[in-house]
Amino acid sequence: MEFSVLIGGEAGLGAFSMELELTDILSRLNYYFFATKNYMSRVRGGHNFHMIRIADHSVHALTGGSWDMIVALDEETEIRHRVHLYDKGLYLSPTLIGEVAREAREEFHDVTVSNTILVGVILAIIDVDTERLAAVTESNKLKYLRRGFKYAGQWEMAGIFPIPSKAGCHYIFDGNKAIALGSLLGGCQFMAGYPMTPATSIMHYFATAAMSLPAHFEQAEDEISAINMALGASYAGVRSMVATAGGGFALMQEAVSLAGMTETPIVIVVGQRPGPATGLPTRTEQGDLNLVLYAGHGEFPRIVFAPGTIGEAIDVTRKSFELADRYQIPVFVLTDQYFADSVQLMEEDLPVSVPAREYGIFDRAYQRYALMETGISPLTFPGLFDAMVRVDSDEHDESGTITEDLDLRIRMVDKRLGKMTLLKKDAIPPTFYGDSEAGTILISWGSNRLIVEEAVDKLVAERIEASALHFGQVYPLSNDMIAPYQLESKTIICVENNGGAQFACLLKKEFGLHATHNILKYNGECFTVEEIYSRVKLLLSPEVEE
Amino acid sequence: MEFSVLIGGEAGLGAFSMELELTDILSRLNYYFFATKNYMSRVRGGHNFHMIRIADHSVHALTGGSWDMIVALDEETEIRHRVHLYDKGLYLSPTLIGEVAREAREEFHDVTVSNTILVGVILAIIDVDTERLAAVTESNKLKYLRRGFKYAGQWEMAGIFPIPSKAGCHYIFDGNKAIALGSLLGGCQFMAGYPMTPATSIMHYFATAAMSLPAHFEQAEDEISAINMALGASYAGVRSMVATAGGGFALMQEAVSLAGMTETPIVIVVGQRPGPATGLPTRTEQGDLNLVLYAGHGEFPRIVFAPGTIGEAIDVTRKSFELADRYQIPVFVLTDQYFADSVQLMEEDLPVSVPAREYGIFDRAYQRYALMETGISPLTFPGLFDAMVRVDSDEHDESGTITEDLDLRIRMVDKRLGKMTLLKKDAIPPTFYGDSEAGTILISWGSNRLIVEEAVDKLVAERIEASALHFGQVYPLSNDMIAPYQLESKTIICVENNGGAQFACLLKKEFGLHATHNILKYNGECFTVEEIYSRVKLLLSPEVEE
Amino acid sequence: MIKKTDITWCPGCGNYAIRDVLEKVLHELPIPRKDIAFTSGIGQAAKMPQYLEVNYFNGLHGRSLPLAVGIKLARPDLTVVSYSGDGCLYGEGGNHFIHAIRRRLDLTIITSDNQIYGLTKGQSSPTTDFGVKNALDPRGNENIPLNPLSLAINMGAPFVARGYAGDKDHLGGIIREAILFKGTAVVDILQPCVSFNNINTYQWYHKRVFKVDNTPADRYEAMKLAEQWGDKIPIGIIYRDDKAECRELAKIFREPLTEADIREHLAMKCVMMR
Amino acid sequence: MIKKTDITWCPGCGNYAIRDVLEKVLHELPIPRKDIAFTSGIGQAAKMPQYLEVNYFNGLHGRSLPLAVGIKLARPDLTVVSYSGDGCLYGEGGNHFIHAIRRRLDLTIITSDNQIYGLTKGQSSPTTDFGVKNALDPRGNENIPLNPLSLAINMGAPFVARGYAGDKDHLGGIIREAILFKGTAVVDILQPCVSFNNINTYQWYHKRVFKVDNTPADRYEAMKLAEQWGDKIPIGIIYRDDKAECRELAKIFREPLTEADIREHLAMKCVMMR
Ligand SMILES: Cc1ncc(C[n+]2csc(CCOP(=O)(O)OP(=O)(O)O)c2C)c(N)n1
Ligand SMILES: Cc1ncc(C[n+]2csc(CCOP(=O)(O)OP(=O)(O)O)c2C)c(N)n1
Ligand code: SF4
Ligand code: SF4
Ligand SMILES: [Mg+2]
Ligand SMILES: [Mg+2]
Repeated sequence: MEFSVLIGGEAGLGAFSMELELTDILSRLNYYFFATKNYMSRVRGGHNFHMIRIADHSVHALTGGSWDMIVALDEETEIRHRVHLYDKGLYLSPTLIGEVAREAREEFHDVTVSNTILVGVILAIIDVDTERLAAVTESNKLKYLRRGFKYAGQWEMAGIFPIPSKAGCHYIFDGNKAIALGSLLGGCQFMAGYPMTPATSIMHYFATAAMSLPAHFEQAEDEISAINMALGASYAGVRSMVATAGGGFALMQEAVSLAGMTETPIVIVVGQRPGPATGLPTRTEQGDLNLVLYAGHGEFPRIVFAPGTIGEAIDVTRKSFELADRYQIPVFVLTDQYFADSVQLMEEDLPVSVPAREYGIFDRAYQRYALMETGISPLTFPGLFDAMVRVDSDEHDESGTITEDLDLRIRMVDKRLGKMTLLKKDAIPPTFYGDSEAGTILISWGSNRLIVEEAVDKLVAERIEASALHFGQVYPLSNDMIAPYQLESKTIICVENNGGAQFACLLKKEFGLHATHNILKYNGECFTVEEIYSRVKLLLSPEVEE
Repeated sequence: MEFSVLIGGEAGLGAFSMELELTDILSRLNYYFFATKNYMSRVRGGHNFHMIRIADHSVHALTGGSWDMIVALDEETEIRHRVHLYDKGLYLSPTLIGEVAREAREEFHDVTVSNTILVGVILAIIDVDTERLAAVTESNKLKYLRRGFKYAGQWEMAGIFPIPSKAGCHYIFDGNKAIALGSLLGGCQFMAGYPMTPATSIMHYFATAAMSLPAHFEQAEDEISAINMALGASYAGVRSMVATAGGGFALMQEAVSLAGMTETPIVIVVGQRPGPATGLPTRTEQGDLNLVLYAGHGEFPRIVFAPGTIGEAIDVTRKSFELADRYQIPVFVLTDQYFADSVQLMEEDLPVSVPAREYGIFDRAYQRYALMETGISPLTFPGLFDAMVRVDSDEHDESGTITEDLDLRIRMVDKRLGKMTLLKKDAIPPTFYGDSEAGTILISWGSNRLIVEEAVDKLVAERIEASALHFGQVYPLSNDMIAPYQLESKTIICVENNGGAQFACLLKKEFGLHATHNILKYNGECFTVEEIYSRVKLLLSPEVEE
Repeated sequence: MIKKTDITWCPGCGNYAIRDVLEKVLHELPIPRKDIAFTSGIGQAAKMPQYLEVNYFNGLHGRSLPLAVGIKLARPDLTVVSYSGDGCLYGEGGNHFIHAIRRRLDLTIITSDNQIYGLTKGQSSPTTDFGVKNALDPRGNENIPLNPLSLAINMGAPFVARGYAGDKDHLGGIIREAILFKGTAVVDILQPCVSFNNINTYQWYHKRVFKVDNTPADRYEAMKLAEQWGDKIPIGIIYRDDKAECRELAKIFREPLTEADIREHLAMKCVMMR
Repeated sequence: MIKKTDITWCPGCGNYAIRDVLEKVLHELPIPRKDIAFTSGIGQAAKMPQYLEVNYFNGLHGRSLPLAVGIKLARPDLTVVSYSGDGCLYGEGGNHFIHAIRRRLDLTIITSDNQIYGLTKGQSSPTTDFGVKNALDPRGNENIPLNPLSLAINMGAPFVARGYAGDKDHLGGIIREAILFKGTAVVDILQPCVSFNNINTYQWYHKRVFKVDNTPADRYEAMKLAEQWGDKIPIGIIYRDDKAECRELAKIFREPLTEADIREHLAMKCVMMR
């Protein structure tokens, strides 16, 4: 059982706060739900819409297709979305909502409560028990919600899409919160940043958390400064991160190379949005994979994660700090606006332990870049022991002094690039979903995972053989990661939210693997289940050839 | 017939000026020669050396192996290089040179002329005719050179490596001069830059040229400013360029994406040096191919050239401005310190015509981003007609106004990415060298071309089947470019001056082509003919397996 | 041509008034629109050129000035105005701000200074007052606020003024003077942001702004005046030096390179040819 | 530990004298070497930390200050000094210079100011005098030279001084004061470059420098003094404000995050858990 509702209106009319109120109550009531938004790069006006899917089972994507209900706070919503209302769908028109607002002013002397009333209407439609509602809602709000129930009754909408609440107790996250919490769990105590959609809310979360935790957020004058500050803090002994979008990250590239050369641990979150340049600042895309894979001049190792679920986002971010430290490299978490702004239940367990950081004791003989058998030089920080920590962006000798000894250069390059072998061994394998015998496999990375998995369910339900493989780690890739899946013998469909099929290209480069088909989208919106399902169906129908 | 000489000494001792004097005279005398240098990142002291190869036939690479002569201006040169002196080679020791200096002071009351005297010694060794020498040399220098001839006589060195001068009249270039001249030939009138080795001398040349030509060089406060200035000038109607090294280019990435989005023509020269970070600032590497291929966030078309000869450098740079203009894209010229600093004859013809720039007449209805059937929007500049030129880094409509129309977004992406098809048709094919039946093919790009070709000659001379294919355009690649060479059926050896085999990876990604072997070098020095020859020989010997 | 309805600022935003003023000034100026080029960065303020009848290059956040410098160097015949926000110009673009002034070009640099990052929803900008709290400064802004006018005077700008969006006529006069001034003219406009800055509001400003009658001739006096903030905030031309010399620029656009140029050039570079 | 022979500066370079002074000052300071961290950018000056007995992070050209800021924020217990050249700090790194000062941290910022790009062989830096000719400025530098000290005072730096490599004792006193000063201390050192700057030589300076006896208490007076250049060049402490307050920093390094922290944090963020 499911119910899907779209709430639309220009920025400032309250669609966003309705989403927040609704999802807050849904989560208090232990509902399964998924909510995401589509908004413009402006503070007031324009056209934004919020999409909420409520179900009696776990949901983590937009279905696509038609809506069960549309709440049109303005005419624009009517014009754009009404055509997508399900035949028997419910529609709250701007006029009707105007009525509600008018009556709210009369009854409660406050027009702003009308949005809460509308939330009440929705809750009535899905047949929320009013007593349970009363138990979880602040009392001052309850009367407005109840007024909504009354409207629902009047309009004969109450209970017509009844959804039982079956989720149990869960954490609710959007992608950015998951990453921010993951960073704290990774022991990160320093973040520097410069605001940029869709990464800004990671900074907001971190800065707020830092008020009551031993952590510091510093707003930098630009992104170049942000990442260099983070490298300074990391050098000084504190686990550090930055978060930005593609454009801000483009500015950080030289410092990524600095991290590579100086072997300074750092975690870099890149929230993708449609480019090039300023592009569509508040929309989604997966167009910066290549940018991150090849960021920075010269050659050095890195890891790139691209989580697809809330639990995975927390996990890989947490792990990023461990790996950055262990291998003394930059580690990336690649996400996007869609994942950043989608609110969903976390179905995995939430880890709470913070790994203690260990470092040896060193004396004056310490050499930051000592060539060790393990391939990893010893890491320590200034001021702890007698060891002097000398770090250099030029090619350096073991002590960290500039060198132009070209034989030593070779050994230093070999040390740095040699880590790739270790990283490949440590790589997180992709997640397989479905029947391993299925002849078709949908490959995805990053935020598309759960959309693709639901599309697979839908295909399988129609007896179309399909399975899914999701890469939560996109670099480095090793043969071990794909060995179990006999990909050579399957129809491979790569699903990516970009125009260049960047991951498909990487698969070709790394494995010589050729995607049979690419499903691409680059209008700034996320995929829906329906979309992937129908495009796969079309591709697999016998008429289609590529 | 050949003669090779190494002149070494710490910075400031005059090895560099000896190279300059010697090559100047050699070129006046119509000698075939090739000169390159190996220097440290410091102004005085350290150890630099200059390598000059003089021949009776065209030469464009270092042979490698032993030297016919070593001029050791200091002990360090003796220690490092004497072991590489050919059995019967000539050696001028620091002591002997000290003698010369002492006598110079006595005889000419000027110790600094001793370097000119040593140049005279070298000229005597290769049996330069003193009358011809007199005809081409400034008279005030002649007496010092003659003194050198006298020494050569005394030391029984005169004429023992006689080389006839057979080159005829030629232009002499180093790689950077070729690029700078190419830019003028391409109609470039604006350059902005921030000094960075090995690109600085392009700016020096351009700034000097601009004193007497209608062109302007502006020194920027940083690289970000430099490229944005160039984009501003280009928008205003003047062909523009920037030149930098990998680290400076890393900072330009966001603006590369801006060029992609706004479709503003620009030519970007990237002179590679060993990274990551500051690395080895005055040495050579080909480590920034990936950086350039994937520079900038989001997706947009580009062209990347990597010339391998002086003529090619002039040609592709010139052409870059045409193509940047025609397709309204960023075009890259990828070079490196080795090519930048090597002095050689230009054997191709020097073009002198500058293509006239054409632009149509537009009225107020002009739309900068009009969607045309050709796939290319009309380009004009502010202030010429009534047309307003509106350029936007956000996604925009045809008029250049910010849009969030997501269907229009798709058409705009398709327009930009659609240019790739056109670019592939216009691609410059690679240069094949040798016997097309040869079972082994050496693939190179950029500055390695002529080293590889000479190595092929050497292999073929020993009846080892080998040929060479050089990519002067490395992106985009099209199947047409390689179709004639049946690469699948050959042993492919990719020769690159880096540790990551970046071009081999690109071949795999673009053509599914797998290099049989990679010959890589990443100690900061260029390849020598000998080195490639012997490594190929080893790889092809039956014992070796990969 | 530009419909009011397409303007994406919040109702009540100070930028509307500034836009009206700009349109009026441009209308009255003796310069054909086709010869006016605006550059801007990214932010609410940076959208300004989109809403005017001018040529524009709306570039990257922080980079409006290098674009303007490039345009001016290539085309001294164009009237070039860089327009952006306080975050864009003094934060991300700070380095270009100080160095563009040093170049002695005939440029106009205008800023909608709302003392906040508007488009990204309310973080501290370089001009945010000390102690102000917001999402990224939950404890309050710890930094010394940057005074753009004092800084501009310090760097050598010969024309420095402060305007106020709440006084259109006065602002119009300043912008007109700034554009007509031969040299780098810096105009910082106090622009109320009704959505994110609830401190520096119209009301707040109305009580505080006063018009400068006598522009100081002394740079140090001028910096002192520029730094006056709090109960009394001066608006008007804060510093003006009509004797400062502008850089002379080469004509390049109307004189494209020719084959003759190249031949002459190659002849001069004689050392290259043997 | 550091051999003189490994130093890669030219013989006669002003940096040698500065290095001697620094070693002496560090030797005399009551701070263990292990608690001193230098950052630097890239250039001749930026090599300085390599030749001292200190911890260092020799970073990217222009980026010594953000590194220093990051280190200080993470480790208030360390004495942090940013050391670089004029091109590095005021050119490529100009934005960090103006904004680092605004942060009110206890940092020392020292520059070897040779008024030239030394390592890249002699192009104009932001402090190069007007009209000076070189390879990239064949017609002569067209820009207004940047005065780092006046700029630092303008941005709010509470300790601003000029040293001279030709007067070691005097320089030592300044550097000592700067490092001990609680707050952002900016020291610009006149450093002759014997290879590329043949204008601002030892001789040239010897004739011009004079020691400041009375450090002005007034910011505007101080800027005026800082800008004095030509026949008379002041060296010494140009401005000093002992009352300026430094920012208070959280202890983070010695208090790593724990499971208890996280549990408490999760409990507070109650909205997330249902
Ligand atoms: C490189 C980069 N960093 C960050 C951003 C995100 N961003 C867009 S506008 C803005 C701040 C705008 O503030 P301001 O310049 O004061 O303009 P306002 O919106 O207040 O008018 C930021 C941080 C960006 N677009 N590019
Ligand atoms: C991003 C970047 N741009 C340019 C360079 C090249 N570069 C190295 S040192 C230097 C100038 C150094 O001048 P300054 O900072 O004054 O130091 P000095 O050598 O004069 O002591 C430049 C431009 C670089 N390393 N990195
Ligand atoms: S957020 Fe502020 S500056 Fe931006 S449009 Fe709204 S009121 Fe204006
Ligand atoms: S070039 Fe100048 S600054 Fe650099 S080491 Fe030599 S004298 Fe010193
Ligand atoms: Mg602002
Ligand atoms: Mg300098």
